[in-house]
Amino acid sequence: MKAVGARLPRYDGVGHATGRTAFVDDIRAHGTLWAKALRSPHDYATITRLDTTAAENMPGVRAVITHADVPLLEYGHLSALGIPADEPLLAKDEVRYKGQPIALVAAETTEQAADAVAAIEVDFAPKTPLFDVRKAFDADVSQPHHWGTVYPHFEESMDRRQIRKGSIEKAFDDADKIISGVYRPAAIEQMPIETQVCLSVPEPDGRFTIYSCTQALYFSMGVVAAHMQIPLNRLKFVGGTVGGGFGGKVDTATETVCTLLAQRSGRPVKWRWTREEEFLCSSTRAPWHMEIIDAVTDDGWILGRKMLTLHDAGAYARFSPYGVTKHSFHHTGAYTIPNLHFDGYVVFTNRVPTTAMRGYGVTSVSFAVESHMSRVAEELGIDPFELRLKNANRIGDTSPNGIAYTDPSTVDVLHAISEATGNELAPGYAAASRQRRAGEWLPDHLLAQISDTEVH
Amino acid sequence: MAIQKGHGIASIEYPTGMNQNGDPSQAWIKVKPDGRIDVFSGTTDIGNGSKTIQSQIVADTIGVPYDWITFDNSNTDSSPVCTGTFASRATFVAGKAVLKAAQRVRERILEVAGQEMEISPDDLDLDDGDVFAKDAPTRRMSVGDVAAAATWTYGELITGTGAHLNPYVPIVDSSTGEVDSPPHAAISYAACAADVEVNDETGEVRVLRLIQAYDVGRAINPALLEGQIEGGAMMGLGLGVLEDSYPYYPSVDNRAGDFGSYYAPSSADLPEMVNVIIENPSVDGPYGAKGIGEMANNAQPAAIATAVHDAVGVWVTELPITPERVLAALDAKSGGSGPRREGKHVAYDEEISINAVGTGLAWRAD
Amino acid sequence: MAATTAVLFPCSPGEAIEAFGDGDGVRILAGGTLLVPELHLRGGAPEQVVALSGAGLDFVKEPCDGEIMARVGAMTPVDRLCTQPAPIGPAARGIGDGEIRAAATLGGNLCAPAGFGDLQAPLLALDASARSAGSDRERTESLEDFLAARDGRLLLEVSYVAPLEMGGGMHLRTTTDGRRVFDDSHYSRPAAGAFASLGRPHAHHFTVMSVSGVRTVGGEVRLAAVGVGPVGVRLRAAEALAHDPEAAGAAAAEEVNPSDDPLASGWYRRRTLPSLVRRVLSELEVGS
Amino acid sequence: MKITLNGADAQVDSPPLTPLLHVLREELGVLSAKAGCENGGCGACTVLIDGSPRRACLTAAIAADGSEVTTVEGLGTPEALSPVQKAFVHFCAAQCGFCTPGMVIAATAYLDKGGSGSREEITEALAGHVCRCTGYLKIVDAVAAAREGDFDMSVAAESPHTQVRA
Repeated sequence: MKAVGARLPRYDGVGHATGRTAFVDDIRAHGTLWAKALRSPHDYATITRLDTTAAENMPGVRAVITHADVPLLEYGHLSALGIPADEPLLAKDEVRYKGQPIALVAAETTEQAADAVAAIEVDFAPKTPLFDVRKAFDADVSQPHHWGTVYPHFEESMDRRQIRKGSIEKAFDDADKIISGVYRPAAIEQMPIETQVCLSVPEPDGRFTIYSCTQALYFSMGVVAAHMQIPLNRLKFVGGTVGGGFGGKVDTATETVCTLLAQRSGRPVKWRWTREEEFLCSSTRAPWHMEIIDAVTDDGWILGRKMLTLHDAGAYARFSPYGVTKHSFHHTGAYTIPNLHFDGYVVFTNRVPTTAMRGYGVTSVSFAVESHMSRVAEELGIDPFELRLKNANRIGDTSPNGIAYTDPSTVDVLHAISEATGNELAPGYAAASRQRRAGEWLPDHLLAQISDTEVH
Repeated sequence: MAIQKGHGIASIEYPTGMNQNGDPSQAWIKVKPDGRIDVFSGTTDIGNGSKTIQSQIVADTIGVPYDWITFDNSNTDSSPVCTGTFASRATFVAGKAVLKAAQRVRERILEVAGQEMEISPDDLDLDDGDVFAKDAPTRRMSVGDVAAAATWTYGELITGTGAHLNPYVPIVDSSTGEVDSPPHAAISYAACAADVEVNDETGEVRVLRLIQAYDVGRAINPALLEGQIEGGAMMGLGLGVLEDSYPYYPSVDNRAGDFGSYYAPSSADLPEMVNVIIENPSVDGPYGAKGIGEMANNAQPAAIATAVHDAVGVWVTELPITPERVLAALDAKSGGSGPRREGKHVAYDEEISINAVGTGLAWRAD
Repeated sequence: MAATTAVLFPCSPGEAIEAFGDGDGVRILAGGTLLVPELHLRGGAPEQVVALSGAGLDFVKEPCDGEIMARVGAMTPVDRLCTQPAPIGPAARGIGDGEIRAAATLGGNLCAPAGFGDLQAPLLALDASARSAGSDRERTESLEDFLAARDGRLLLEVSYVAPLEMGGGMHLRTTTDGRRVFDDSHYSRPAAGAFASLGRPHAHHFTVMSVSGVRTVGGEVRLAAVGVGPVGVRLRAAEALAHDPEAAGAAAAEEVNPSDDPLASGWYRRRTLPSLVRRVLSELEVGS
Repeated sequence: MKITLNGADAQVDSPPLTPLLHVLREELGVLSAKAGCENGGCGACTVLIDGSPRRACLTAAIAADGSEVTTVEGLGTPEALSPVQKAFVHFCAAQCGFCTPGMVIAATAYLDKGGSGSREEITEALAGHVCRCTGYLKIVDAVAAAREGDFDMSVAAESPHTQVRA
């Protein structure tokens, strides 16, 4: 029997069903200490005093760390992509979201760790937070980030991700109707059933064995090595079996602090987030604000799209500029639109930083574009399948950033859904295909966008 | 009170691998003295099935039974670089890394077998754990014997490494967003149809059925693929009608800190599901596969929003489509509000637009 | 979960009352669904915990001959109430999932913080009494007063005039001086009960809002709701207009002051409360 | 305190109000029950106490004193899977596997109680157990089929919900 294409049970299915699969929380290391975090109770505040002396002298406490104990406090996880660092591992002069970690304690028991966290002396001077991305451009608005209200480091120091294609003005002029809508999908939790957890074990040879729930072993190893300013061979990441991720476990939220605590105490340190921390302090999927204005013809061609995207990044950039770039590349959805004017901003607010989640950058687009397509269909009185089939990406059509589609299947999946739902397409639409546009499928306004390169 | 039924569709696309690429995966494989295969990959299995899928690719690429494979992704001492499990890249990018490593192992097995059998490796084939002469299939030797010969006769370790990297694609023009080569691997496509019922007195929405079609390129393992589709559908349902980290967004008040107050989808929400899998092999994916893990929650929210509109005649464009948003929209509609129509302009949702709230951005609807 | 906490195991209601004393520094371990995670996650260290599992408070006494009162012990697990007639049964079935219902108790539910008291409304609609112990020893009062006081007493049992379908009851009773008299209390016996709640089928999130209703033999209608405030409330303005469901619903919305929480806004609760009131009245077959 | 854990006597020395989940994991080293929320909300820690499914995170150690506690380790072993475990493997009803032990316990209890195996009953029985990966469909299918027993464990079950097109 060939393996590829076969319905094989999971490699680790028996382990899962018998409860034998070892997740990070199931690893046992003798003498393990438990970590707890002091987190910001404020959405936005200056830290005016931070004193851990009393906490260090509490019973059972073996290590306390703050920003001063991190060799490289700020490390840009995507610096290779030109996204500079902005987020301290532990808050230093200010806190920018409720739940932001300020200090970590490692103690013999979780109760002792919690008691010591309560004994950390910290004072704040609250500042005015910003929560509404739509106010980010107002003149007198509170600045949630040292870069301002929007991320300013796209290529050539642009403050937005921009797409321009064709002529949006001509599209609007030529349109029979111009239809606008606003789309705002919510932040949701990645919500893996295994919360963020790490166990870092100091080894006698000076290395650290880091049991991690990361979705990306090497990526997280690089993050820890950078913060600690040590070479990769001082670290051994153990993982690969993760109790659900969905994007939230790319943040490397626990590994560095556990290892710093392990280094300081000489003992294994485990930090397992409570579900409440997972809900309230872990990064979420970003909330998005999208405005679409489509220039359309009465017979259902989309001539042009003007789009504004405000991505609510929360308090720090994390992967948001990456997400908005990806978003921009897909802002036409599964359709070919020849005239585009897109502006996408990464907006900072004083909420938990947002991060990757399943469909990152595009889930928002899919909701906005598809809701808008349904609306356009209704406004024009056109069958929703027909509107979609007409504008569907076809071989040789070009993407927002000018790349020819080589094997687009929008027509195929629409046909499949039509059939599965018992919908009957008009003959011309039933005969539509993915092949290069020609005849009635190639109106004049689509001529210029077509790639003349050979595509397969 | 009346329960109203509605139907809606959506059609989406999603790229495989990191946007703009630049995300390597590496693997290496060694052969034990009895021919059993040890695969070392830096991939993580977050439930998506990386271990299974990549083992299947290795088994067929080398030409040995699936149960000969052990798969070790447990640590960074033994396993090489993998950028990670995200961006729908585990099957495609990491899958290509193990595929390339497996091709090298296969080549090396054939070379050693050629020495033992005194046949040119070019004239040998390998399938189901046996090496055999292409033109004389009865002349054969098990991979176990080949590995034993390598170990005990030739003093060799049969091994192979593989890596896959689509190089980083820079944006060549920051004002237009143009790039000059594809900024991702294959694109996957999907469509979804949703049937809902809406209680027009309480605004409660129940998703009754999700029919979904996916072009997956090639289903390496249809059972695990279904797991991605069905799990993604439930997450999309949550995104569509249930979940919200900030129930009073943009306020941060009243966040849910436990499962008791966060509307997570439960088995009680399970709708009828129909999965249609379309195999349209991608030219460069392993065995034609594409990645669909990420896109699996992208199509449902819009299909559901459209179905809600079909049921009760209101558009809810803020997710999730909560009972109170539906009721508020129904109230607004009965109060006569709707899109503003002027000339050829049809403007929906002006009350939630940036123009209604902020003052600083000169971004106009028309 | 401090090792220093003393755990007492009273073996009778009397011992429980004794152990509880005036309640100062005492926490009750009933089903554990609230106390155990609280102590574990919040690290509380009460001086003393009284575990009621053996205290003889787990009982459902339906009325037998000569009785018209039903009595339910505070330690009765919620799942034993699932088969009770409406409004108790359906309210109980809406709590958590089967595993939670098997552990959680009536007393725990009634005394729980806001968001948990699903059983308050049906028992308020049944005009139940609460017997409790505390600083002034034993006391029996209306459940409504008990809930309003929230003064940290040990709930022992609730009692209510049993719905007709639970049987029992008589129309004559013997007074203290030996006379047998006609007892008109049967006019307050529930002849019908009804329950309506908001919310999709759920098992791991809390009830958003529910309304319980009772119609007595004498035609009186009692309505109560949970999810419109920190504890369940009687909807007296709605009751007064029960013959006119539209008006009753509107009155209910006027007499409550629900607030926002993660599950729903106060606006939404007020907006939909009339629907639930109408549903309950319709099920009770009162009004037009 | 003493419990019978998966058929063997076990001494419990944790403080009496310690959650049973903590006793199992940190004192007795039985690791299948997972700390998904420790607040009763997810069901990842469900175990059988005297045959009935209970959240181990909500159960005080003292409340389990003298009880028979069964975790998923006690239902079957990799060599001798229980019917529900077989079904979970065969139907690919586990993905990341973190909710799986609690699901298997709840499903076992449901079937042992004589559940009919209807979709409505199963979703009701499992509705307090959160799974983020599977979308529940394969879990429901696995539980519905578990009593049928003898599966070919070298392949996964066909899905009645899927159509494949070239």
